[in-house]
Amino acid sequence: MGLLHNLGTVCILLGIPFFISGTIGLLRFPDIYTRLHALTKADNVGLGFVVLGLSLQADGWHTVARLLLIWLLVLIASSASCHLVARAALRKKIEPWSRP
Amino acid sequence: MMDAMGIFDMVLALALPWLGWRLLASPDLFRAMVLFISLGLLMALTWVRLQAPDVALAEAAIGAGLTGALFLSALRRLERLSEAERRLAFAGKREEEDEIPPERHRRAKPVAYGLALLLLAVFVLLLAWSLAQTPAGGGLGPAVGEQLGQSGVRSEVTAVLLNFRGYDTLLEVMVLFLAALGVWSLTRVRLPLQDEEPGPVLATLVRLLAPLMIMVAGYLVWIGGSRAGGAFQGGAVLAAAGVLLLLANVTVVRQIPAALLRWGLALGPLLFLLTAVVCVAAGGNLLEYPPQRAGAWILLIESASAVSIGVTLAALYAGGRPPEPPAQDRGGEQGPGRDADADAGGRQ
Amino acid sequence: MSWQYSSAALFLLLAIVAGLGRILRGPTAADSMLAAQLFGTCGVAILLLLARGLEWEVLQDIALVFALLAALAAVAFALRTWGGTER
Amino acid sequence: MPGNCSPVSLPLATRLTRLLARLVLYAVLWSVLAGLDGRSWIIGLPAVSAAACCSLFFAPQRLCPLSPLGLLRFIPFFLNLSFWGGCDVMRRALSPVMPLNPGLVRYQVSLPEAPQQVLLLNCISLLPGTISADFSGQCLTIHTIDRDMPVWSTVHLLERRVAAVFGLRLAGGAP
Repeated sequence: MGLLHNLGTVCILLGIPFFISGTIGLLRFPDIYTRLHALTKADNVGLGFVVLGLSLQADGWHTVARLLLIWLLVLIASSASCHLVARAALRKKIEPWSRP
Repeated sequence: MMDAMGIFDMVLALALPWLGWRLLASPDLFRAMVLFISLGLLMALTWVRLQAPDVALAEAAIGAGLTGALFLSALRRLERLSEAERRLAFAGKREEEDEIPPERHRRAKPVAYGLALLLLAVFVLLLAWSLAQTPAGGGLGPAVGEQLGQSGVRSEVTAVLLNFRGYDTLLEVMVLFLAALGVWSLTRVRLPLQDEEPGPVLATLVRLLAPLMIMVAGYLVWIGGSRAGGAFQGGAVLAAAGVLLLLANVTVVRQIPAALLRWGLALGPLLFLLTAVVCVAAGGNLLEYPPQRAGAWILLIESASAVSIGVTLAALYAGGRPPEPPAQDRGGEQGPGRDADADAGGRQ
Repeated sequence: MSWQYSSAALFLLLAIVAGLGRILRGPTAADSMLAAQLFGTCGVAILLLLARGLEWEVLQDIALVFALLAALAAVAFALRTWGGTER
Repeated sequence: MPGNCSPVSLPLATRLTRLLARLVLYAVLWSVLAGLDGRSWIIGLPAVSAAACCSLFFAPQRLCPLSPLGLLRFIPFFLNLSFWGGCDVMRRALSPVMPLNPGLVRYQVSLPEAPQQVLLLNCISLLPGTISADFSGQCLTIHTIDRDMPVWSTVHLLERRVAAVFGLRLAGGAP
């Protein structure tokens, strides 16, 4: 109990930097495509760590299954919407930024 | 010492009005919409902090999900409409703006601001007054808690909504029904025809999410009996499935028989009314269920209402009564979506 | 509520508030839309953390609804607001 | 695909099996959602059947059976790559000079069916340095955050792993 609990706490705290770097990437990166990179990857890994941490601390398979379901849904939603937004941007002829 | 949750609440309390202000002050419609979607999310978090999970759930489903999709689709229509209007009104409508002399503008501004401030002051006073009038000791909460045993459900909110104040909910369901009727009587849905392939990613997304939305809608209706959830939340999630279908514009939407939609729309209000009549006929008051059967009645009404609310909200998104049956749909489709929208402008 | 959940939730909320800057700066519509997406993911994480921290299972349901409807706005955006090649 | 909802040509037994598989899947999901309370099936039964019917309605006409072993091997592979994807973004976002060198790359997909392609497309967006930006015909446009990364070989590896999930073997190299 104690060990798992602490491990879970570590996982949760590991997830937070990913969220923060996702936001920083969103603010710093130069164009829509690179921002999509930041958001889709960093946030999903962050949520993955939070879900992992909470699962380690969960008190039954039921909670774990629900947590995993929620994470899977967010994964599907964000990767699909990443693709759709990138596609719409490309079809709108928005040029990707490239290093001068 | 201020703990992290205290700071959390403070950030929330500061961000919410600021966001609302930026939303109202934004000159760009699109930005205002995105701000509105974000406001929905922060609102949901705020409701959670205010210990109102039912409202948070509804806000999550409606505010952050459905309204966002509705606004984003409306924006496109608005842009096209304004383009058409600009083309129509190109010849000399500009003078109208200049008819009001500038000095009246200058006088109107302080008056408007003064009125707004006055209204705000009255509102604040009324709030303060009603706060002073509220009896100490948690309002009606204890009274509800006392009667909860014979309501048939374990959730206080559901007990109030569907048992103690059932007629309020009956009227709400009726209002939604009327709104859907109003929209249906205005126009027929013109499903935008595919101007391009939606792509496999979207098709798969619909395939995965639509059944899950149905499941979660059912779950919310079920869980409404014991904690947060219920017909409105379930209906909103169900409507999201409909909106997703409409968005992905799958041919399936055309194949849903209109009669099914009509019955779905009427099911909730009909059942609710029927229950009311039966209760009165059995010698009780309006919607006074026999205590030992109350749970079953409430579940029945909730499920039927969830279906109706789902259909209603999806119909409000679609903006019209069901399209023509698919019999002539193969040959009779006129042109791409552009025509349909131009048609909307021309028909008045 | 123990400190780890509340401080994690606080940091996530700050990440959301910082993301508001992207909505206001734009420049394209999609950039603002991305910020709204960010809010969805962070919101789910906050709700899950609070659900555990407050021992309040209802919040998981709210997170579930969020996760389920997260794609809706992006789909509407990509297909309706920006989609369509005709003009 | 919903696009080709032509009269179903699958044999009855196959259709029944597919329906049954979906019923079981959604029943399990329902018990995950609502717990093991027996009374919850009052709502659960109609919800599960509606969801199963809805899912069957959208199901592709061609069968794409999953390979359990391939799926089992795919999950750690995906989690690992996805983790490095997150780390990569974190490094670039936090580094003061922001090492970005983005560009577009084209890739010819050889996976035959839509479900497999979609799994590939969605996974690419979670891989280090790549997002799938457009897909038409069999040609995939990938936006990469760093043109010096070995995009082609990573995507090729992913494609073979995805094929293995569906029990396929792509020509050119063992999976």
